[in-house]
Formats: sequence, C-alpha cells, structure tokens
Amino acid sequence: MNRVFQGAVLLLFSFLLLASVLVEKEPKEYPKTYFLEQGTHETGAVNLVTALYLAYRAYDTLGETIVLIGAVTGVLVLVGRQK
Amino acid sequence: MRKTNILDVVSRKLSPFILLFGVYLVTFGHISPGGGFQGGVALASGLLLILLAQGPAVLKRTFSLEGISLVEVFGYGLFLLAGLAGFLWGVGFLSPILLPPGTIFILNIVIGAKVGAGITLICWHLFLEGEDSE
Amino acid sequence: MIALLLIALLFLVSLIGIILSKNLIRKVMALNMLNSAVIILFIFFGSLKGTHAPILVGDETDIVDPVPQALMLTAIVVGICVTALALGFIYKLYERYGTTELQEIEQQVHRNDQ
Amino acid sequence: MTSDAILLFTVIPLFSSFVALIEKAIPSLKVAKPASLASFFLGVLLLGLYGGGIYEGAVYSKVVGGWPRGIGIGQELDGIAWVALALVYLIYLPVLLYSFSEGGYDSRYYFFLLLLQGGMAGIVLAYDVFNLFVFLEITGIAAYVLIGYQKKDRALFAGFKYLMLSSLGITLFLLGVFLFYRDTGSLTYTELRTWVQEGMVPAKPITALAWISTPFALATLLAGIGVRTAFLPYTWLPDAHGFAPHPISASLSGVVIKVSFLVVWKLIVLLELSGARQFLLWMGSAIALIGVLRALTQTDVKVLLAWHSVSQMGYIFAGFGAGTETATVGALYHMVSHAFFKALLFLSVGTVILFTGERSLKKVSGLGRFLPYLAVLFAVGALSIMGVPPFVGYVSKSLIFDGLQDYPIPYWLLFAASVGTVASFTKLSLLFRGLPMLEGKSTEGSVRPLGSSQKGSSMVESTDTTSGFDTHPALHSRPFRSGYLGMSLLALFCVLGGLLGTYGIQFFSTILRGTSIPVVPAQLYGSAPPNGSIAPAFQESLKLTNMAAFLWLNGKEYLKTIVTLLLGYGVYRFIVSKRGKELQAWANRLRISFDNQLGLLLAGVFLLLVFLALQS
Repeated sequence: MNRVFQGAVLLLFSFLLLASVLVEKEPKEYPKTYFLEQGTHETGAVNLVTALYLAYRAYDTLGETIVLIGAVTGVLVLVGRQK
Repeated sequence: MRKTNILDVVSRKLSPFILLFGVYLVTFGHISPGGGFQGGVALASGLLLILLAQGPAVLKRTFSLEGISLVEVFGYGLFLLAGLAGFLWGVGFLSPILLPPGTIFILNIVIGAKVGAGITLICWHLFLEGEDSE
Repeated sequence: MIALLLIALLFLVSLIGIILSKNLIRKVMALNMLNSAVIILFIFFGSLKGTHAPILVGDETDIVDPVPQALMLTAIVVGICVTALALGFIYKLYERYGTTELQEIEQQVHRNDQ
Repeated sequence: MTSDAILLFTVIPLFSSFVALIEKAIPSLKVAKPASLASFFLGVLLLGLYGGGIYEGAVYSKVVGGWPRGIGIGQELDGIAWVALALVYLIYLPVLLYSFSEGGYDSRYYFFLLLLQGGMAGIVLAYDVFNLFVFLEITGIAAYVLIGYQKKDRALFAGFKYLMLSSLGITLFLLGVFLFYRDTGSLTYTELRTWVQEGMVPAKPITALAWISTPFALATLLAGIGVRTAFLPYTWLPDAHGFAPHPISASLSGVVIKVSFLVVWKLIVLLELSGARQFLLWMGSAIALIGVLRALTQTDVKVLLAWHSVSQMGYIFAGFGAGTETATVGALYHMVSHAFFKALLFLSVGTVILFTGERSLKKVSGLGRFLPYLAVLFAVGALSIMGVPPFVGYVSKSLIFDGLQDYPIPYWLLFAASVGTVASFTKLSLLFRGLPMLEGKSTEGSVRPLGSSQKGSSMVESTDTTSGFDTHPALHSRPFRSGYLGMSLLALFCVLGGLLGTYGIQFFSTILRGTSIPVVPAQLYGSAPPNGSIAPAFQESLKLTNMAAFLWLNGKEYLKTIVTLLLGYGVYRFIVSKRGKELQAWANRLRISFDNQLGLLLAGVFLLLVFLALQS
C-alpha cells in the first residue's frame, strides 16, 4: 500500500519533470547583453560572475552569509557539548 | 589509525600552497576566474587538510578555534556594516560607495574570510563531534 | 537533449532516494544530490549559448550567461548548510535513539507515546 | 516616507543578531538581550512611520543597491506586507519577554530568534524569486535549530522531519525558479506575472506536453512555499510546533506559517491564479476538519494545540480561497487573530508545563485554584479560538463564515471544525478546572512533591522538595513577571481585537484595497498610490455602520455561536465517554509514515497542478 502510493507519486512526478525539462529552449539574450555592456563599467569587475555575486545581487550574497553563519552556529548548538 | 609518511609530508608541504592559492583567488577575484566564495572554499580545504592529516592540535598552534569563530562573526558584521555604510551615505543599502572595483574588492575579502572560516568550523565540529567546540 | 535527460534522471534518482531509502543519512545524501541536480540544470542551461567564460579579459562578446553561475554559488552554500545541519540532527538522533534507521526511530517514538 | 528605508525592516533584526553573536564571542559584553529588545522598538517605530502611507494605499518599492529594475533585486512593501511585518514584530515582543522569564537561553538563542525575524521580514519584502528562496532558507535554518534547541528527543526528530520536508520543498521551488528563468531570463515578480499570463493559455493538443511546463513550474513554486505553510503535508507541523521550546512554538504557530502563507497570497493575487484559490478553498476546509479531529484524540497538551494550528490555518486558506470580499478580509483578520490567541495559548500552556514538568492531560489537571491569573489568560485564548462574541476569534470567524455562504460544502466542513474546536478546548481546559491532580494522582491528602517530577524541564530549579502541591514554590513564588507581562499583552490584543472589531475590519479592507486590484507592471515599481478602483461590492458591504450591526446586533451569528457551543459540549461528553475513548485509541493508530509525508509533498504538487491546469 505504502509502496503503491510512493511509486505512483514518483511516476507522476517523473513524467511531469521530463515533460517540462526536456523542452528545447533558447537561453534569453537580455540580461546577458546588459551585463556584457555595462557590467565591467558599472562595477569595475572584469569577472562578470563576481560582478553579479557581489554587486548586482549582493543582497542574495548577504543572505547566503547569514545562512552560513546560521548553519555554523546551529551545528555548534546541536553537536557541541555543554560544559 | 596509522599515519603514513606520505600523508604527513604531503599535507605539510601542500597546505601552505593551498592557502596561498586561496588568498590569490580571493584577492584577484574581480579580474580573473575565482572570487570570494571560491577562494574561501580553497582556504577552508587547506585548513581542513591540516586538521585531518595532522590532527586538531597542530592546526590549533597556528589558528585557534576562537580566532576562526571571531573571523566568522565579524565577517558577517562587516558585510552588514558595508551595506549600512551605503545607507548612511545616502545612496541606499548595499550601494557601492567606493570607486568601482573598491567595494567588490573589499567584499571579496570579507566573503572569502567568512566562507573559509564557516566551512572550516562546520567541518571541525562535525568531524570531531563537538569535542573541542565549547 | 541527452544532457538534459541525464540531469533529469539524476533528479529522479535522488527523488527516489529521498522517498524510498530507509536510512536517514542516505536520505540526506539524496537531498544533497537533488540540490546538485538543480544546480547542474541551471549551469548547463546557462552555458548552452556562448563559448567563453564570462570574464572580459579580451574582446570576447560570445560569453555564457553569468546569472545562473552567480545564483548557483548562493544555492551551493545553502545546500552545504542544510546538509551540515541535517547531519548535526542525525548525529544527535543517533545518540538518543541508537540508530539511524528511520523506521526504528519512528517505532521507538510511538512506543514512548503510549 | 521614502521607500529607501524599507530594507531596514530586514536589516535591523539581522544587525541585532550580529550584536547578539558578539556576546557569544566576547562573553563579558552582555548585549544579546538589549539588542533583541532594541530590534523590536526600532521595528515598531518603522512600522508606525510607514503605516500612514500604507493606509492611503501607497506601495513602496526599491531595488537594492540602486541598480536598474529587473537587473538588481527588487523589494516591495505593500499593504499585505505591512500587515505581515506588524505580525512579525507584535508577536515577537511577548515571545521575547517570555524567553527572558523562562531563562536557560544563551546568546545563541537570541541570535536565532533575531535571524527568524530578519528572515521573515525578508520573505515578506522580497520581489524577486531567488531572493525569496534565500530568505526562506534563512527562516528555515533558524526555525530548525530553534525547534531542536533544547535537544529533547522528540524535538530533535521533529526538527529533522521539518528540515527534510521543507528542504525537499525548497529544492522543488528552485526547480520552479529554473523553469521560470529558462523561459524569461528574469527573476522578478513582474516578469513572473507576464510569463504566467502568456503561459497559462491552453495549448493546442499537439504542444500540450510543452505547455505543461508553466503550470508545473507554478505548482512547484507554490508547493515549495506551501510546505512551510502546511497546506499539503501538514503532518510535520504538530510535532515541530508541539515539541519546540514554548516561546518558539508561539512564534512558529503565530507568525512563521502565516508569513509563508502571505507570500502564497501575494503570488496568487498578483498572478491571478483562480485555480490555486479553488485548491486552497477545498484543501483548507478539509484540513480544518482533519486538524480538529486529530486534536480531539491528543492528550499531549502542546501537540493538541499544534493540531489546532493546522485546523485554524485551514479556515484562513478557505476564507482566502473563497475569494469573496468578506471572506478575504476575514482570512486576513483571522491570520492576525490566530497569531494573537495561538501565541497566548502556547505560552500559557507552556507555563503549565514549565511549572509542573508534565505535558499530558492524563497527568495534570485542576491548576486553576493555584494559578488563577494564568487560568484567566488561558480562558481568554480558549474563548477566542472558540469564537465566543467579545473576543477576537468571533469577529474573524463570523466574517469567514459570512463570506462562505455561497459554498455550502466548505461552509459545513468549517462549521463541523468549529464544533470540534469547542469540544477540544473544553477538554484542554481540564488543565485548569476540575479536580487538582498531578502525576495521575489526586493531591487531596497525598503530598506529591512537585520538584521531583520535573523530568522534562531542566529549567525549573526547585530547592524545596518537602512541601506539597498547595504550597509548592514553583506554583507561587517563581519569578515570572515578564512572562506574565508578555501573555497579558497578548490577552489584551485578543480583547481589543474583538471589541474594536469594526475598526479592525475597516482597516483591513482599506489595506486590502491596495493589493486586491489587478496591478499593472508599471504601477508595481512606482510609489504612487493606486487610485481606488475598488470592487463595488467591497464599498457597499464593509461600511463601518453596517459592520457594527453585522458584528454586534446579529441574531443569526449569536444563535450560530450558541449552537456551536452546545454541540461542542455534546461532542466533548462523547469523547470522554467509554465509546469515545475507544474511538480515540483507534484513531491514534492511524499514522502517516515519514516516507509517505515526503510523498505527499509530491502529491501536493500534482494536485496543485491539476487545479492550475483546470483553471483555463
């Protein structure tokens, strides 16, 4: 019974996944051309990934550092022994 | 577990270079492949190589756990302060206030130090099951 | 196409791992694989068009899309953090229940309830 | 107000969390508690500054770092977001005060509490799907750790299950982000709206396979957030909320699940997904009843309350899903009122557990005569959740029921859930009424020392082990002032929210006006107030005078309340009878294994997809 449910769900999901991922689509040009033209000029970084990571999407990077420090503290809370 | 000579020698000779490479990735992140995160992970792998091959006591001689934790905490604080500085400058949170490569360069170093410290700490605590953690 | 198919298969295999495996550590590893599958999907799609890395040292204009790469850096860190926390939880659970098998833990929990 | 400062809602708690961590690094600096209080006051100040503009319908938007729109990360504060932020900060103060009183939490606890605040504020303000992903994860990580903070066995397991389910959900969310990015090359909500409106047009049969990708992406996006809201695999919620530390239970049940739901709300309104509304209507009324039925069989007091969170969220889903004006306002109102009374209930029941060390209804009862003030606070919460007139639950439930009149099946399902709620809280009130009892023994005559029974709670330090129940110091002289202050604040909100119901309704309907109109992308990024194109029925039915009559001079509502109470008492008599107990024992054997819960998440994606696909 459990196996039937799990199998059915997985089958359905794989069908949906394959149907939506295996579609030939061209990547969009727009944001890329913007970064190609403006990226180095606006941020001073030749490496566009760094320009995105630390300038255009720096807020996400801030979030990422918060996740990291949360995980470090969390692991310490969970695994650390109390004195 | 017995430690072979190969492991001993290779880890001691290799890890300074890994650390140096990490510093290179961090500081040149804006003009060449690499960046704060990638360099930080390289730094962490250098430290973890010492930790795993030589044991925590050797690592502690150069890098104390408290020191790494402080880097982690103040890296986070510095990033926030860099954001708030833009706010106080009147250009909005996380806006660049220095001349173009300046902000990215500083943030790269902050992120590099923080990611390196963070990953080292996570692995340290998990590997040693919290023995040295408090 | 074949690459997309392989990535989709990786995704499905890890989904199967999450749902069907009985060991907690395996479940977490499968979750990690699932995360990797999405990351590879992003990066692969971003690199479909263009031939050079998005580093403007020369005069290249035919670069790959830098956005997925930047996004996935964040996603990778998030994945690491979740895995680390999950392993921390499993470590504690093992200390308390003496096992990492899901069913045994569930049985012990229900026995204590009654 | 300029829109530059909206980021401060997120940054203030995050910066305070950094300050709290300094105490961990340098223990001599006692800064964690002041920092967490300062975060509250600054946040409330900001809320006040923006309140006026929001009430006039303004929408504040901002791109972080001043980059062009669509390139940088957008942030937006609208009416819904303002209500969510108000909830985030209002519930935070009692939780904080209670944590001060309970003691035993170090600076890392306050760090995670502040992270939870900052993460929720970020979720609310995000106008970019990837930014939403990052903040969902921040909130998630803070929540996982806080649930397992005291490292009790069940809490660890509950935290782990929550982690697995929501990580699976968030990875599916990321898959949705990928499908969206693939088609548009953009990540903002504005583009999402255009994409959905183009993509949801039914395709010709030959391209049907390719067409499925848009609804599928939407379904994964909504299900990924939805797992945090507990609309499909709701099964993680009772354990996670029931076994977390008491203040955290209050915070999780009060705010965290609602903030995630407000994102779903925002997306559904923005993208005009009538299919998802239908899904929420049916799902909501179903889980309202399921939650109550499960709650009736519980004896663990906090798990019982947590099942009621599932059920009450069902009311909110159903009210929002129905989509009529009254029901929508009712859903928003119920979100606020549920935050008030559920936080109050969790804190007051948590106090009982803290004082006695027992969490089973079989082992403790009749504490009312020893803790009269706590009993009053509990009663306010219980009467609110039952929907008894002067309290806040009455107002919101009446609105939801009024708005559901066109949908008979959800209406009666919710009515049955109300009856069950009354029965369940009559049962829970045994904590305070009836025969005084601890550890399963009557205390008349026998002197059972309380101090030795505190296996569960290491916080309670008791020095006196000789005295009996009546004079035990834990029940009388334990300093718990700021905890009581926090609970009293919540009780005050419950009473005021009920008595000032008409003003509340007017306030919420005004706020909803700003977001319920179909917004065109150009307006989204401007801060000009959308000039009131309110639906006509909206103006008509929600006038203040009409509302006063509807609330307080409405014989039908009063009759319905009385019938609910009487029926609820009848159900209560049944469940304490012998037959009822047999039925409960049978029901308690029905469990959904963890593997199946993970499977249910995928099934939820599929169900949402069906509703979304049938929409067009």
